[in-house]
Amino acid sequence: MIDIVLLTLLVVIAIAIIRMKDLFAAVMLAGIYGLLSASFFVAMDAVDVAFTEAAVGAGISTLLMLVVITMTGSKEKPTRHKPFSALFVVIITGGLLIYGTLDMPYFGSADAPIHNHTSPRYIKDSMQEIGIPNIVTSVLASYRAFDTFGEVVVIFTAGIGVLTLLSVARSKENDDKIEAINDSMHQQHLVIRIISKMLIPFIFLFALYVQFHGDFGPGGGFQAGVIFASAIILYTMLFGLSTARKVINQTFVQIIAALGVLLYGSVGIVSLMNGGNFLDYNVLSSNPITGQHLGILLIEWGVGCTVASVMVVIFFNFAGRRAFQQHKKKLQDKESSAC
Amino acid sequence: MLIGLFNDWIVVVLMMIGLYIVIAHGNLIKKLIGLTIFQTSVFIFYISMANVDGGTAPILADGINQYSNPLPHVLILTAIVVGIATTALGLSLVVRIKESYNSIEEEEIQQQDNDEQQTSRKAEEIL
Amino acid sequence: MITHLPILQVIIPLMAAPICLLLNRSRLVWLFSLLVSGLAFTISVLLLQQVMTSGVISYELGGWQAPWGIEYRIDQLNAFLLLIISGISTVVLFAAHTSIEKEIPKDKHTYFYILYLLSLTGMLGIVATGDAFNVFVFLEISSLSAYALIAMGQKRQALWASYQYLIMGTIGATFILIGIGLMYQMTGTLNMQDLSQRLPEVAQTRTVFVSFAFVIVGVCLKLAMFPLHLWLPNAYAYAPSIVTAFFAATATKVAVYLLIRFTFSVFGLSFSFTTIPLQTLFMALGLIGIFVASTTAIYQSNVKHLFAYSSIAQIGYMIVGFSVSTVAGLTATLLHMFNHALMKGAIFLALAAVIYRIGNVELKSFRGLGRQMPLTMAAIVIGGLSLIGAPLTVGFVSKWYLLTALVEQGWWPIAVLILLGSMLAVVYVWRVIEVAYFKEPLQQNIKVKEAPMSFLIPIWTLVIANIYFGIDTRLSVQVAQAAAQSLFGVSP
Amino acid sequence: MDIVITICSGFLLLVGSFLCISGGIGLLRFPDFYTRMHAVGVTDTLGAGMILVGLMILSTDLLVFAKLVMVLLLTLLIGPTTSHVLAKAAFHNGLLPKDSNNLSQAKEKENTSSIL
Repeated sequence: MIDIVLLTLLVVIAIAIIRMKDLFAAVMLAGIYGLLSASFFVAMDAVDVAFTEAAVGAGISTLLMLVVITMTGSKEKPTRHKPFSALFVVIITGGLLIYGTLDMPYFGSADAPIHNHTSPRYIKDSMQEIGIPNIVTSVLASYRAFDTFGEVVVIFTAGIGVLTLLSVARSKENDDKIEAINDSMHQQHLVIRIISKMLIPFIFLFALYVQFHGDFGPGGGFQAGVIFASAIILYTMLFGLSTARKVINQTFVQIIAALGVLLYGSVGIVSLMNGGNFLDYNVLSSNPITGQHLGILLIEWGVGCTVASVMVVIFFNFAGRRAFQQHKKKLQDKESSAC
Repeated sequence: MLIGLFNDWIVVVLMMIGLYIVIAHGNLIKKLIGLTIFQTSVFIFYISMANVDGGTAPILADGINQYSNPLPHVLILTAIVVGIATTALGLSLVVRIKESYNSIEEEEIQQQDNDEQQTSRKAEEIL
Repeated sequence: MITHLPILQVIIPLMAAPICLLLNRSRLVWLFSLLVSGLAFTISVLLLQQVMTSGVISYELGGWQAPWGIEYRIDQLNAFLLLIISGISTVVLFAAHTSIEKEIPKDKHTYFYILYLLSLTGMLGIVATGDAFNVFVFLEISSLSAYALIAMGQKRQALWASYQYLIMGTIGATFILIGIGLMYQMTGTLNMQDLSQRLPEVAQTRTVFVSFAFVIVGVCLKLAMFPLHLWLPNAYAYAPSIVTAFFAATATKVAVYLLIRFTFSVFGLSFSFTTIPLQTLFMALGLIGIFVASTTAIYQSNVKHLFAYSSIAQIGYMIVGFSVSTVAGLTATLLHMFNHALMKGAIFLALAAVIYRIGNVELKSFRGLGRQMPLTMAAIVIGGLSLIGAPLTVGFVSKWYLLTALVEQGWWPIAVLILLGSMLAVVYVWRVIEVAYFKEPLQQNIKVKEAPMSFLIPIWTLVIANIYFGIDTRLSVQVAQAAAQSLFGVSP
Repeated sequence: MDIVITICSGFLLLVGSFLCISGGIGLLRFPDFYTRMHAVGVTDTLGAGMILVGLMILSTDLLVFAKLVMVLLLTLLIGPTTSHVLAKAAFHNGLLPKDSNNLSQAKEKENTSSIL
């Protein structure tokens, strides 16, 4: 029952997003959409996914979009032409999909093929083969570890992509000016600064908890990484980019991102050296179960490091670009007024 | 049939709303929002297929013998990461486009490109 | 180590990418990536040898058995593709250091090589894997790096082209994801081998039909097949020239590979071609694509645009060969993939050299270049002849096989249309040659010299390969035929 | 003993839920931004807090209890802070309460010197 309510709410919000001309509101609604779908995932027993979606869909992506809106302006211009062709495409695609659902196994039916072919082994044997209670972590980090490796590389690619697009060649002079802007902006937020200073250690602690607890409950490297990064991002938003850059050197963060990928890969290489296949953790230790534990622990660290540092790099670059633009605008204003 | 497939149909509607936003709207950020909705709806589709009646979250515990299928969860964890990676890259492109075209509306950008092409054609004719 | 070759093929460039970030010196990173790409090429040669002698190689990642874990499955088709991709990548990378000096700011060189390696990794990963979802993951690695690489172009249009590609590419990838999801829902497995065994049981369901449709449309978006090609010309034209050379030669081949893999191996021949009117549809779209794209190419004033449209037309030939759905037709498609990589690699590298010397590739700037950059222009001429399908070039071989395949089926009209399409290629190639050889040079270009050796070596490597494989067809034809036969389940 | 615990927690849950609903109604019915925010603030801190305390009384596991305490403490910290920041941001950007004749002076004052 609850899933139908949630789905209906999702539809309402999606329609509201279509109609919204104010981008700020649309982004906030998209965040709510993310949060609602996370709730839906909880209702569907996908706690790990819900955790990630809440951190990403409602957290990071909303945040990034908000930063971008401050740079691009938040009004959408009405399109002049009528969207008939779009409607046509959408109706064809949707109709095809509905047609496809007609032969699908019903929702929740236990005799659907997906519940009877590969998944029984994961559920029944993962305890003997891998030895941790959270099956999602077992599948993610061992059975299909290579997908997860790919995922880490995807996020690394995104980080490098954002760096190529947005990084500003930094000079000392530039930094000082950006700092001046930051200081004027961040004078006033005393209350929130104090509260956040109190909270940030807890956020770090929670991130570590999620990192280590991923074997037993929902969580793992990716979620932990996002939470860890969000603490740093919070700090950056409140104390200014230049302060944050003094505390956390961006080059250092980039190196951590690279090291995370390398850590993941070297676990695989070590298992090659020990005579197993790539990412075969059984050969990491004399006891296969210990080997699995060790392997999963290490690769989760790799994931956590890369995700956290890439998120920080992405945010730093967006914020840095923003500061750079503001600085440039100020210079232009000065020039025009001098004329 | 209505109850059994109802969820799937709503999910299809959600996907199509996302796709519609991507195709029909001219604003670059709105397009990215549409893309996120489209992808998130696909995630919802995967997760609802993993559900089993009477199952619980796939974390082994005593006294439970019906679990949801863990594999789609794993796939979607990966897909969510891919989604945020795409969004981040798309947004950084939007920032750069705004810098160089001073607009984030598809029509205006196309207009500027066309104008530029025409002026260069004219220059060619003069040559 | 020899048993681990399939995974090393992908993992070496993958691990090299983050190491590049640590090295962070432009020249050093270049040498390192060149080394890595060369290593990947060596591995692909070894793999091809191994496959040709001892058959399919299966490699279980993490030591988990196939439907539960991820499997790498290398057969003749994969090995052939791996060879094309890593080979072209190495040759193109050779010229990269000189080329990007002028096109990309100094502080972004490291990022360029990282993204280049990641993009290579993505393509190799797509081709090597035997798991449907793993395809999606590596598809995204290659696409994300492609968006960033294209956006590095000098003009602002590069950004817009990259954005459009991002939207189209993501829609395509999401379609593939939906398709894979539906497939998974009906069979409960993601492994391609396993899918091909379990799909026939449920082949009559509407769900499988829709799943097929979504996968094919998604792949065709990536492939830039005719009505879905709109992102390609601008993306190729405004990307840095090295990137264009690399992508034009490899990216679409990977998409064609996916198309072949899904239709032939996963869904199976009988489903793809008898249950669904794919044959007629693709034949029509392929032919329309050839004519529309070739005609558009004729009217381009930018040479990169011109050859980008020509790429779409060449994809049309591959699609026609594919839709014949006989061993001969598929052999023609595979051969054309190999040959097209050689010709487009050569042509776009030559254009990169022109950009290095002149700064743009507008047709008007080509005036008189035939005398000023004789070797570069000669490469474009030979590449162009190959595109047309002149004898003694590789283009002739693949066209010949395509025509034989069509005639074998008795489809004379289509064979005639293919020949007419080649005539259009004559027209657009001639436009470039005419300007380059029969016009006086522009005033500002009078001092232009021949391209440096770092360009000429890779360009002429590819040109010579163009001629060599045009004369000695044993290697390429043998491999292509073996791959096609294994896909049709015919023992050679 | 059991019945006392059940009644206590039930009462707290009821009050909490009532506060949440009233907050929701307030959000819809109140005239301007600041009053609406007040309604939401009540939901955030008091409503959620009551429900959490109610659940705490019910919990038998020490770990669950400790987690609920943590959640309560964090809610008490974050709820008022977000309300404060929201109100401040709105005021800073020139949004005045509906009945704001005598507040325009306060606004000027805020612009000239403000640390909080």
